[in-house]
Amino acid sequence: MPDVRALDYAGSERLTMNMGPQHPSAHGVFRAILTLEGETVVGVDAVIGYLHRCHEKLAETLAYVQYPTIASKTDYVAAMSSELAYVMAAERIGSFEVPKRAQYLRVLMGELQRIASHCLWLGTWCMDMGGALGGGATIFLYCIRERELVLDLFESLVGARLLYGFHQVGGVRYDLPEGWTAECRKTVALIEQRLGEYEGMLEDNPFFMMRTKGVGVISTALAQDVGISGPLLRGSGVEWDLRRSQPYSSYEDFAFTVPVETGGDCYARYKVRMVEFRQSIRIIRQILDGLPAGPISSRPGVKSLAQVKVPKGEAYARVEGPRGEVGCFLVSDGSNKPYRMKWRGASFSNLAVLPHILPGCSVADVVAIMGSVDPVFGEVDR
Amino acid sequence: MSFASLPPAVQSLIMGSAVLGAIVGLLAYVTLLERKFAARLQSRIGPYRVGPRGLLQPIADGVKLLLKEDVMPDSADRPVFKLAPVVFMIPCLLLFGVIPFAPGIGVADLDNGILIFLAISSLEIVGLFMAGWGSNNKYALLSAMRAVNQIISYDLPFIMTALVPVMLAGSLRLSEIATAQAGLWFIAYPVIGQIAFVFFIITAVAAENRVPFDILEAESELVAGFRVEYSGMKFAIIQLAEYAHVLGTSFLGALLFLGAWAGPGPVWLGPVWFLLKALAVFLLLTWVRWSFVRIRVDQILRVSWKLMLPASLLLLLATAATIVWRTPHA
Amino acid sequence: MEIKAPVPQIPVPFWKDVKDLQEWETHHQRRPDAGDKHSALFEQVTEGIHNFPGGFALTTVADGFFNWARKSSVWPVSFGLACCAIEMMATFASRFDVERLGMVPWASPRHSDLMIVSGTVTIKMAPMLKRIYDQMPDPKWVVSMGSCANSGGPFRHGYHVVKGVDRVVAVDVYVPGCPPPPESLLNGLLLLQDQIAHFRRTGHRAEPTPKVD
Amino acid sequence: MTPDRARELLGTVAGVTLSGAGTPVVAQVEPAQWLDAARFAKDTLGCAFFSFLTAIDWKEQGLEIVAWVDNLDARVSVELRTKLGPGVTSCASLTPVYRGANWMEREGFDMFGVRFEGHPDLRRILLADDWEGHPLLKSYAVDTPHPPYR
Repeated sequence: MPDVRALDYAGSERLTMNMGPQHPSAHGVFRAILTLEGETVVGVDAVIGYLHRCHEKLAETLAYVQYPTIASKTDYVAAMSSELAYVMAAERIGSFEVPKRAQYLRVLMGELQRIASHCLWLGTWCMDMGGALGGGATIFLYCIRERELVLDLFESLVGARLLYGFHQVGGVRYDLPEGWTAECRKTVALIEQRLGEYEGMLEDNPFFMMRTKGVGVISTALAQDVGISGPLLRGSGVEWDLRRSQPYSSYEDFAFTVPVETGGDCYARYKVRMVEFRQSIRIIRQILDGLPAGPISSRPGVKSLAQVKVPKGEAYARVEGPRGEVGCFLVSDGSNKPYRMKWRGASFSNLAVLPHILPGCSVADVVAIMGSVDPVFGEVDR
Repeated sequence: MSFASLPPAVQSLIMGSAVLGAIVGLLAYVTLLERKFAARLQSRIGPYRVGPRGLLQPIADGVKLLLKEDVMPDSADRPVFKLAPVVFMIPCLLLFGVIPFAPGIGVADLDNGILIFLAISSLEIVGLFMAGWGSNNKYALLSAMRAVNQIISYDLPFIMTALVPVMLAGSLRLSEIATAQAGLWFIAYPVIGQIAFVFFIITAVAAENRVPFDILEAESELVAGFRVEYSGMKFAIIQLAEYAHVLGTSFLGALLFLGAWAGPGPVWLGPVWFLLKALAVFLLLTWVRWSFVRIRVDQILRVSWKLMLPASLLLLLATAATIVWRTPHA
Repeated sequence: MEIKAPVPQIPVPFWKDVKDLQEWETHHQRRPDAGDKHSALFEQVTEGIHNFPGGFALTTVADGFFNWARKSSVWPVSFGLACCAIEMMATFASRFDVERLGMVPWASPRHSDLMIVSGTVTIKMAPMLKRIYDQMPDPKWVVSMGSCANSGGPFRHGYHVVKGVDRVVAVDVYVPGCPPPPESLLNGLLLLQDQIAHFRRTGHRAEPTPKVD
Repeated sequence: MTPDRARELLGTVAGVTLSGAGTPVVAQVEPAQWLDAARFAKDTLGCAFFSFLTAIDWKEQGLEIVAWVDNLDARVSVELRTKLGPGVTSCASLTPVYRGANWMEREGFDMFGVRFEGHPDLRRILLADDWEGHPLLKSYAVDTPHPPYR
C-alpha cells in the first residue's frame, strides 16, 4: 500500500466521487465520499445512518417479551445471534435458568445461521468483485441456492425465513418438529460438499487470487484499536472467538477449532470464513448427535407484556455472531422494560476500520474490501 | 434480369440492406441466447414467460426501451451526448460489411478485409469515449479513462493474434483465409493453431470489454460505466452495438480458426455452418464471461503489456518460422 | 300520497375511525393525473387518431401491444434498503428467478422501470430515494415491499422513520409482510404486471391496488 | 494478567473506585481522570481491544459514560464508567488512546449531545446534520416529529 502523503503532490486535480447510498456494492445504504487521484483513493468520508431505525430508543419502550423480535432486525442476516444477545443480557441480569436443551437449540440455530450468513457474504462479495453481469453473479446465485436450504430448515421450525423470534427470555419458543434432524443432516452434508466446489471455483482462479491477496491489509494493532471482531480480527492474526474465550450457551461442550490467519488481507478473511463454515457444520453434527431431552424453556410461553420482569441491574452479553461480537448492554430499572439498551453491532466497529485502510487503494479494491468486511446496515445504523 | 446484371452500386445496396436486416434480427436473439445460456449456467431457467418459451423477450425489451422517456442530464454536453450512441453503433455494424458469409455472399470482400475489420473494430472507442465524456458524470468519466487505457493495450495483442491465420493463409482477404482452411481448419494446425485460438479468445474478451475485463462498465464500482446516464432508445442502441461488436468478433473467430462456411452437406448450407460456428465462439465468450471475477485495471494492463503482447509476438515469430520451415524451397 | 325512494345509506368506511389510516389518507402521494411525460404534440396526435372514426381500433391494438411490451420487460433497479432487500435478493436468485418474467435488475436508475422499495425508509434516506425515483425515466413504477415501506411497520413510532414510502413517492403495489417471503413479492410483481397491462392510451395509470397492510 | 491483578493495579490509580468481582472489572472513574484511566487500561493492563463506548441518561443525575475494553490474550474485560454530573455535557475524548472511539464518540454526541473534548471530527454520525435534539436523552419522546416527512 503506498503511503498516503507520498501521493499528495501539489498541482494534481482530485475527483470527489460519491459511492452510495444507492450503489450496487453499497451492501445496503452505505455512502462513501471518496477523494480520488486518478484511480487511487486518497481520502474517505464514510456516511452512515441511512438505516437508523431507532432501535435503542424503541427498546426503552418495548417490553422484554416484545423486543427479541425487533432485535432480530438489527443484524437481519443473522437474526438468531442478534436475538440471542438480547435475551442473554436479560437472563444475566435476572439470573434466569436456561434448560440444557434450550441452550443446545440456541447453539444449533446460531451455527445454522452462521452458515446462512456466510453463504450470503460469499455471494455478495463475489458479486462485488465479479459484477452483477458476470462470473460474480454466478457464484452469488450458487451461494443463495445453498442458503435457501438452510432457510427451509428455519421455515419448518419457526415459520419465518429471515426474522424469527425464536428466542425468549428463559429459553426458546419452538421445539424441533418431527424429521427435522434428518433433514438438517442431509442439508449440512450437501452444503459441505458444495463448499469444496466453491473453493475449487475460487481458489483455482488466478483472477480471484489477484483481487484478494494483499488487498486491504488490517494490522493486528489497528484491528484491536478500532475494535473489529469476528472473522476480520481472526484474519488479522488474533485468536479471539467468544465461543471459545468466554463460552456462553454451552459452547464449552463442543469441539471446534478457531481459525486464525495472519495475512490480514481479504484473502485471509476469506480463508477464515471458509474454515468457519466447516467448523459450524462440525458443531451442528455434534449437537444433532447429543441433543438432550427436556424442556425448552424455564419460563412459560408469552402471554402478557408484564410477564417478564427483570430486577434492577445491568449486564453486557456478547455473542459471537457471523460478523463478530454482537453485544447487548442492558440497564434495567426493575420494570418490564429496559431502562437503556446499547447495541454493540459488530458491523459498526468493523466498518469503522474502512477510513483507516481505504486510502491508497484503487476504486476497484474499495468494493472488494467493503465486501470482505461484510457489513449489515441494520446493525451499523441500528 | 438477374442479380449479377445489376449495377454494382445497386448490388451492394441490396446486399448491405439484407445483411443489416439479418444482423439486427440476429442481434436481438443473440441477447436472448446469452440470457438463456447464463441462466442455465446459474441453475436458473431464464426468460420463458414472454411468448412461447420466452422467444418474444427481445422484442418486448426493444419496444419497451423505444417507449421510455429519453432523459438528458442538464449538464451534459448535448451534441456529444446525443451523437455518442450513433458513433458507437456505426463501426460495430460496419464490421459485418467486410465479412464474407459464403463464397460471393457479403457486402464487400476486400483485398485487405482483415485490416479493415481490425481498424473498424478499434473505432468503437471513439463513441465510447464520447459517451463517457458527454454524460458529465464521474462514473462515466472514469469509465472512459479506463476504456481508452484498456482498448489501446489490448488491440495490439488482438491484432498480432489475428495475424497468425493471415500468415498461415498468406492473404489479407477474408474469403481467401476461409478457403485456405478447406483442408485443415487453422484451429487444428499443430500447436500454433490452438495457442492462437486461446489467445484470440482472451484478447477478444478484453477488446469487447466483457467480464473479466469489463472494468469500464463494472457494475459494482462504476454502476454502469460510460452508459450510466443513457436511457430509453439510446441505451438500447449502445447495448445493441456492444452485442454487434461481440458477434462480429465471433464471426471473425469462426472465419479465422474454424473454417468459416466449410461443413458437410450441400453448398447452400455454408452460411448456416458459418453462423453456427460463430454462435459457438459467442457462447465460448459468454461462458468465460459468466465464470470469472473481474480484475483490476492495473492488473489488466500488466497482463496485457507484460504477458499478452510479448507472447503474441513470439507466437507470430514461431508461425513465421514454421511457415518457412514447411515451405518446400525451390 | 307521495312515495319517497329509500335514501341509500352509505356506510362510513371503517378506516375513518383509525387514526393511522386517516393520516395515510391525508399524507400519501398520489400519481399525477397527467400521467407520463408525453409531448403535447404526441397527446394531440394520439387523441386525433383515437377520435377519428375507426381510429380507436388502431389505438387500442397499439396500446395492447405497447402495454404487453412494457409489462414483459419490467427492469427493477437493484436498490436494497434493509431486511427486505435480502428477501428481494432471494427473489432474484435461482429458486424464484424473476428473470422468467423478463425482469433484469440494473444498477443504474436510468435503465430501470421499477423501484422495489425494500425496507425501512428513514428521514435521512427519503431525499435520496426521491432522487433515485426522479432519475428513473418514465413510465416508472414503484413496489413497496414489506411493512416498513408500507407504513413504517414495527418502527413506525421511531423518530427517524418515515411512516410509509408513499409519503415520498407514489406507490403502485403494496406487498405486506415482515419481511414478505419471495412468493409474496413475486405475487406483487405479477399484480404489477397486471396493472401495467391496463395502462391507458394517454398514459394515465390504473388505480393502485388497495392498501393491504 | 488476571481480573484480580487488574483490579489491584487499577486500585492504585487516583480517582478510580472499583466494584463487583471477577470479570468484568468495573472501574468508576472521576471525569477528570477519564483519559488517564483509559490510557492506564491500554498500556498497563494490556486492554488493547476497544469494544464499545456509550452513555446512559440518568435523568436528573446527569449522564454517565461507559466504555468497555478487553485484554484479548489474558481474557480480562474492563468496564470504565464515569459520571459527568447533572447538566454537564462535556467529557474527555478517548480517541488519542483508542482509534475505535472515533465513531463511538460521534454516536454519543449524536444521541446524547456529549461534547467529547479533543475529538478530531465531532459531527453527527447517524442523523442528518440539521437534526434537532439528541434522541436517546430521556427528555426526547420516541415519536418526536421531524419535518418534512412527519
